[in-house]
Amino acid sequence: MVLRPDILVTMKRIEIVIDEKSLDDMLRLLRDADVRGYTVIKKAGGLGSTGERNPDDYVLEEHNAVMVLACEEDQAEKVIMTLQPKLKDFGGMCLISDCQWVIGPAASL
Amino acid sequence: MVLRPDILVTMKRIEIVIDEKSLDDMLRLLRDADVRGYTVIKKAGGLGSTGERNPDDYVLEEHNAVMVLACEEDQAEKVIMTLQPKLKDFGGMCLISDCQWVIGPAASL
Amino acid sequence: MVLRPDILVTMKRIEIVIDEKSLDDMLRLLRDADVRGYTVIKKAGGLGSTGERNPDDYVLEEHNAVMVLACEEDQAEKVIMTLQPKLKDFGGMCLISDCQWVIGPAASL
Amino acid sequence: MSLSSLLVPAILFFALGMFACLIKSDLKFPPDMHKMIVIYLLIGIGLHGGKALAGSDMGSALPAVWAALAFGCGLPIVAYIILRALGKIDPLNAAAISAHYGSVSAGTYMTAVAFLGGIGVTYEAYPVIMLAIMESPAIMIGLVLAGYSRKILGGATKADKGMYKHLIIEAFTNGSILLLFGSMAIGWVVSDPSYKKIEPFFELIFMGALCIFLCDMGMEAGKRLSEFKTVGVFLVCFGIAMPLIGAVCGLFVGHFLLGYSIGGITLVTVLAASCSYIAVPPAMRLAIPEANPSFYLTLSLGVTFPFNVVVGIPMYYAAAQYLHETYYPW
Amino acid sequence: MSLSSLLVPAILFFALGMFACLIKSDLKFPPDMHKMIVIYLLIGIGLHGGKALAGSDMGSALPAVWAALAFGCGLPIVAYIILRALGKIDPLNAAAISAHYGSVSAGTYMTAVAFLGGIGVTYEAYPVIMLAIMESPAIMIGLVLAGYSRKILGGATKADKGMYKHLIIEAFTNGSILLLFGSMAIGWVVSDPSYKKIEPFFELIFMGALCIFLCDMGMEAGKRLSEFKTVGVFLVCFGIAMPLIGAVCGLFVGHFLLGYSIGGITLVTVLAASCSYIAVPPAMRLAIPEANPSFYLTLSLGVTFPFNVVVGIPMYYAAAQYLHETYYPW
Amino acid sequence: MSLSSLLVPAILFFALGMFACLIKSDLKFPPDMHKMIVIYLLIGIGLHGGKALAGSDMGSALPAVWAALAFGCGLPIVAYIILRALGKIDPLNAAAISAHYGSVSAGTYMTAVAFLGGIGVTYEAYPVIMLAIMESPAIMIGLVLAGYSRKILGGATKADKGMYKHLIIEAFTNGSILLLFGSMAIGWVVSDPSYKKIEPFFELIFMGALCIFLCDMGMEAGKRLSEFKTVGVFLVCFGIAMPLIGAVCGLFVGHFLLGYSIGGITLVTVLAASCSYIAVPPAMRLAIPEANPSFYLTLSLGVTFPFNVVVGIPMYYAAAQYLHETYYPW
Ligand SMILES: Nc1ncnc2c1ncn2[C@@H]1O[C@H](COP(=O)(O)O)[C@@H](O)[C@H]1O
Ligand SMILES: Nc1ncnc2c1ncn2[C@@H]1O[C@H](COP(=O)(O)O)[C@@H](O)[C@H]1O
Ligand SMILES: Nc1ncnc2c1ncn2[C@@H]1O[C@H](COP(=O)(O)O)[C@@H](O)[C@H]1O
Ligand code: NA
Ligand code: NA
Ligand code: NA
Repeated sequence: MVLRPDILVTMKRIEIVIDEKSLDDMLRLLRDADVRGYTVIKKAGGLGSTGERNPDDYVLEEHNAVMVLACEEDQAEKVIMTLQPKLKDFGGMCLISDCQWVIGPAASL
Repeated sequence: MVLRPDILVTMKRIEIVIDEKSLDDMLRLLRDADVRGYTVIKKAGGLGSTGERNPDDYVLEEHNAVMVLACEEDQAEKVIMTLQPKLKDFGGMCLISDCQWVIGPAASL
Repeated sequence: MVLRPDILVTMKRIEIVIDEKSLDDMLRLLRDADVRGYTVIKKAGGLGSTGERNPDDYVLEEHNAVMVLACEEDQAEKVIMTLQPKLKDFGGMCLISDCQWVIGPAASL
Repeated sequence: MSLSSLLVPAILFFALGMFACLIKSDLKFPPDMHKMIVIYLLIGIGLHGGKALAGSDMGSALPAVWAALAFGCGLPIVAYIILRALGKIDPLNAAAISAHYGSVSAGTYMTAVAFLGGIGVTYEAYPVIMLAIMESPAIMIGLVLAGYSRKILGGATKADKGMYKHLIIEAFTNGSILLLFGSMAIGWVVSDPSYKKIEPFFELIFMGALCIFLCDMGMEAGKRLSEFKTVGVFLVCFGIAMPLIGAVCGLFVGHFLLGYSIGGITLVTVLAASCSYIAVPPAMRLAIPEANPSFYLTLSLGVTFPFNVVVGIPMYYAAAQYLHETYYPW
Repeated sequence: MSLSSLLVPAILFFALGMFACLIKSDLKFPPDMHKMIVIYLLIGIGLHGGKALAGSDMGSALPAVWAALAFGCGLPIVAYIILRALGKIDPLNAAAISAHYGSVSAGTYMTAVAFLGGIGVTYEAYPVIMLAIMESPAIMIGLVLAGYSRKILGGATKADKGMYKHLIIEAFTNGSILLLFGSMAIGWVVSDPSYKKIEPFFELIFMGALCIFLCDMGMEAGKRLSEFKTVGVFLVCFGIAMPLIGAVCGLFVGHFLLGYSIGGITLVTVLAASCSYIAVPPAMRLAIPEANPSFYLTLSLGVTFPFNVVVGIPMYYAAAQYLHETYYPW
Repeated sequence: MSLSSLLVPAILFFALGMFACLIKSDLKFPPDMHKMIVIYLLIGIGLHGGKALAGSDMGSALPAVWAALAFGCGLPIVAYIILRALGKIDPLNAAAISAHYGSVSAGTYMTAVAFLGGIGVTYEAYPVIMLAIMESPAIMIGLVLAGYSRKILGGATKADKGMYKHLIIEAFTNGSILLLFGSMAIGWVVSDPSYKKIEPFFELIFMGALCIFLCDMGMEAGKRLSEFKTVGVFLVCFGIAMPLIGAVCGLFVGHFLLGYSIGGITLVTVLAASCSYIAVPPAMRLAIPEANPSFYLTLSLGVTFPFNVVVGIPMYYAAAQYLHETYYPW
C-alpha cells in the first residue's frame, strides 16, 4: 500500500456476535480486559447453532448484539484469553482479523 | 500472532449488503448453500450504483440489510459460487476477507 | 483460495465509526473524495476516548454511525488522505483492511 | 342474535388485517405501535377490572381464582395427552404446545368484551381476575411436562435448575402480568373522582384502540396461518378442537360451578378456550429449546386465535345463552 | 371569512413545524409516531366516510367516482405537457413529477376537513370516495407516461414487464389505500350502536391527533423546502401553478358537474389541487429510477403541500363560495 | 388532606413503574412511546396554558417571568455553593449538577397539576409561563459556573467559544421548549370553537396519558436509583435537600411576592423544587464533558424526581395551604 505508514497502525479487529441479553456480561468481561474502545450494534438477527433469532418477530422477538473492537495485538491477545473460556456459555461467534488503524494528525495528539 | 493456534480456526468472512426487500431471497440462497450461521443487521442506509438509500427518509424509506457470515474456506467457495450468478440481480456488494474464528473451551466441545 | 480469481477483485475495506451528528460532514468529505459506494448503520453505541455512547439511554441518548466502504486501493488512499486531517475532530475510529469484492456475472457487466 | 351482531368493528378490523395479509398488501404497522397498544389495553382492562372489583363482593372472587388455577393446570395436561395419544407428537413438542392452551390470550378476552358490549350484555367483575391469574400456572405445568417428557426420552436433562428458577421468577415478574395486576390494584384503590379523570383515556377510547390492535393481530395471524402447511393437518385440527374442549370445560365451570350470568359464562369460556401468545411462547422457547417454535406459534396465533375471534366467541356466547336458559340451576 | 377563521389549530401546528425547521430546532418526532398517526387518521377518515356514505344515496356516488378517475388520468397529462413544453424538463423527470399531481394528499384533505369544521361548513359524503380512488390511477398514468418518454428517448426500456405488473398490483394492494377502503367498508356496515363505541377514538380525538400529524408534516415540508434550490425556479413555480390549475378543474367539476355544496366543492378542489407524497413517490422511484427523486419530493412535499395547506385551502374555499353564490346552476 | 388524596392514579402508576424496576420485571415501554407521550403532554400543557393566559391579565404575568428568571439564575448558584462548600465536590461536577436545579421538570409539574386536579384545587395561569421560561437560564448559568470552575482549576478552557454559542442557541431552539412555547402561542390565538375541536385530544385524555408517562418514568427513576451507590451519601442527601431549599424559595416567592392562591403557590414551589432531566443533561454533557453524567442523572432522575413526585408535591401543597392560611398578606 502506498499509504504513508506513519498514519497507519497495525491492529487486530475483533468482531463478536452474541445474544443481546448477554451483552452486559460480555462488556463487563471486556472492561476487565482493559478494553478502552468498542462499538456495539444492537437489534441484529441471525442464524446459529441455537436456531434463528429474529428481532422483527412479533412473539419471539430475539436480538443479537454485534460488537466490533480494534486493539493492538497484545491487547487483543488479552481480550481473547479473557473471553475464550466463556465463549461456550455466550454462544454466538468471535472473529479476529488484521486491520490498520488510521491515526489523526500528529499535531493535536 | 502469539495467540495459541489451538483456539483459532482460519476462516473466511463474507459480508453482503443488499436491499432489505431481497433479503429473504438471499437467505434462501444461503440456506441452499448449507450455510448454518449468519448475522443480519437491518435498516442500514447507503450509497451505490442505484443511488442513495435512506432508512430515515419520510417518503422514500429504503433499507439495506448487512449480512455477515463466517465459514470455512471450502464452504465460502460454495457460498460464493451459489451467490455470484445472482449478484447482478441483487445489486449491493459482497466482500470476502480472511479471519480467524475463536473457538470455545475444548472440554464442552 | 481456490475461488476463480476472475470473479474476485482485491480491494480495501474502510470502516469508520463516528458520532451520528458528524455523519453528514463525513459523508460530504467522502463524496469530495469521489466515493461512489458506502453503507451506513446508525444507532450504534460504543465506548471511546469521550466516554460511553448509549443509544438506549433515556436522557443522554447518543448514537454512533458505523460506515463501511469498499474501494480500490488508490481510491482508498485518496479517501484516507481526505479524512485523515479531520480525524481528530471527528473522533471515533477509522480502520482499513484487505478484502476481495465478488463481482457479478460478466454477461451483464 | 342476528348477523349484524357479528359485525363488531373490532372483529371486522381483525378480518381486514387478515385480508391485507392474504392479498399480500404492504400494509404494516410499526412494531412499537403494537407494543404500545398492548400496554395501553392491558392497563385499560386492569383499571376497569379493578374498579369493578372494588364494588363487588371479594369473597365471591375466590371460586374464580380456583377455577383459573384449575384451568391453568388441567387444560395443558388434557392437551398433552391428546397430542401424545392421538397425534403421536413427540413429547417435547407436545409439552411446549400444551402449555399454551392452559394460558389465556388477552386479545381474545378483549374481543369478547367488545362483542358483549356491542350486543349490550353485562358480565361479572371476576373473569378479569382469572385473566390475570391464568398466564402463569400454565408455564409451570409446561415446565413439569417438559421434565416428564425428558424423563420419557431418557436423555440428560438439558435444562438446568437455574433456568427453571429463572423461568418461575419470570412467570411472576412478567411485564404484562405485572401491568395487569398493577393496574387492577390501582383501579381498586383510587377514588371515584380520581378515576373519572383518567376514564376518558382508558375507557372512552378503549374500543377504538382495540380495533387497531386487532387489525394488527389480523395481519400477524394471517402471516402465521400461511405457515400452516409446516404444522400438518393433525395439529391444525388440534388447534380448533382444543379450544372447543376448553370451551366445554369453561361453559360447565362458568355455569354450574361459578353460576355466572350469560356474559360471565361467555368470558369464562373464552378464557378456557383461548391460548397464550404473549408470556408462554418465550418461556417455552427457553425451557424447551428442542421444540419447534413454528409449531406452537402457528397453532396459537395462526389457528386458535383467529378461530376464537371469528367463530368461537359468538358460538360460546350462543352456547352460554342456551345453557343459561335450559339448565338454570336455581 | 375573517382572519381568525384562518387560525385553525391544525394549520398553526403546521406552521409551528415549519418554523421549528426554519430555526433549525432539534425538535424531532419519532418516525414511528408519524406512521402511527397516519394509520390512525386514514382509518378515522375511512370510518367517518363509510358511515356518511351508508346514510347517503349511493347512486349519486357514481359521478364522484368518474370525476376521481378523470382527475387521476387527466391532471398528470396536463402536468406532463406543461413540464415538457414550458419547462423543457427531460421526459423521464417530467413523467415522474406529473404522476404526483394526478394523485392526492390525504394530509391536505384532512386539513381541509379541519378547516371546514372550524368554520362550521358541512360537505357531502362523496369526496372521501374520490380520495380513496384517486391514489391509484395516477400511478398507472405515470407508468404510461414513463413508457412514452422512454420511446421518445429511443433507449432500451429499462423497466421490464414484471416490474410493471408488480407496480400495478402494488397500486391496488397499497397499505394506505387498503386501510382507507377497508375502514370505509367497516364504517359502512357496522350498526350505529357499534359505531358509537369506537367513535370517541376515531372521531372525538381526531382533530387533535391531526394537529400533531401536521406539526410533523410541517417539519418534513420545511426540510424539503430548504432543498428548493436544487429544483430551480421553474419547478418551484410549477409546484404552485399546477395546484392552481388542478383547483380550477376541481372548482368547475365540483360546482357544475357534481353540483355540490360549498364544502363539497372545496373538498373536490382540494383533491384536484393536491399532490401525493405517499403512494406515488415509491412507485415512481421503482418505475422511473432515472428520475431524480429530489425533484418530485421537493415539489410535492416542500412546495405544493405547504402551499395548499397555508394558502390554498382558504383560497379554494373562498372561490367555491364565490362560485356557489354567483353561478348557482339551479 | 386525607390519605386517599395521595392515591392519585398518576402517582400510583409512578410507583408501579418503580416497583416493576425493583422486582426486576421485564416490563419495558418502547422508547418511542416515551418520546411520543412527552411530545403530546408538552403540547397539551402548552395549549391549556395558552388558553388560560388568553383569558387572563397579561400585565400580571410579568412578575411570574421575573420569578422564573430569578429561580433559573439563583438556584444553581445556591446549589453550587452548597456542593462546593459542604460536599467538597470538585468544581466541574458541582457546576454540572447545579445547573440542573435551576431548571424544571415538566413531569413533576404535570404530576402536581394532576394532584391538584385530583383534590379539586384551582390555580393561576401564570406558572405555565414559568415552566416554559425556566429551562434555558439554568443552562446559561451552568455555562458560567463551568467557566468559573475552569478558571479555579487553572487549566486551559477546554470548551471553545463556538461550543458556547452553539449551546446558547440550542437552549433557545430546544425542541421541548419550542413545543411548549409554540403550543402556548397556538392556545393563545385560536378561537374558542376551534379549541373545542382539539380539546378532547389534548385535555380530555391528558390525565390518562400522563399515567402511562409516569409509569415509564417510574421505571426510569428506579433504574437510576439503583445506581445511587456510585454517587455517595452526600449527593443523595443533596438530592433531597436541594429541592427542599428550592421549595422554601418557591413558597416564599409564590405566596409573598406573587400572591398566588394555594394551587398557584404549590405549582411555583414545585417549579422551584424540581430539577431538569430533559434539556439540561445533554447541554452539560457537551459543555462539561469532564463531569460524570451518572452523578447528575442519578440525582435528577433517581433521587430528586421521585422525591418530588411521591413526597414533595403533597408536602408542598400542605405547606402552601398552611402559609396561605397563616400569613394571609392582604
Ligand atoms: N458462522 C456464523 N457467521 C455469522 N454469524 C454467526 C455464525 N454463527 C453464529 N452467528 C451469530 O451468532 C448468533 C448466535 O449463535 P448461536 O449461539 O450459535 O446460536 C447467531 O444468531 C448469529 O447471529
Ligand atoms: N463500494 C461500496 N462500499 C460499501 N457499500 C456499498 C458499496 N457499493 C454498494 N454498497 C451498498 O450496497 C447498496 C446497494 O448498492 P447498489 O445496488 O449498487 O445501489 C448501497 O446502498 C450500499 O449500502
Ligand atoms: N478501539 C475501538 N474499537 C471499536 N470502536 C471504537 C474504538 N474506539 C472508538 N470506537 C468507537 O468510536 C466512538 C467514538 O470514539 P471516541 O471519539 O474515541 O469517543 C466510540 O463510541 C466507539 O463506538
Ligand atoms: Na386456555
Ligand atoms: Na391532484
Ligand atoms: Na428548580
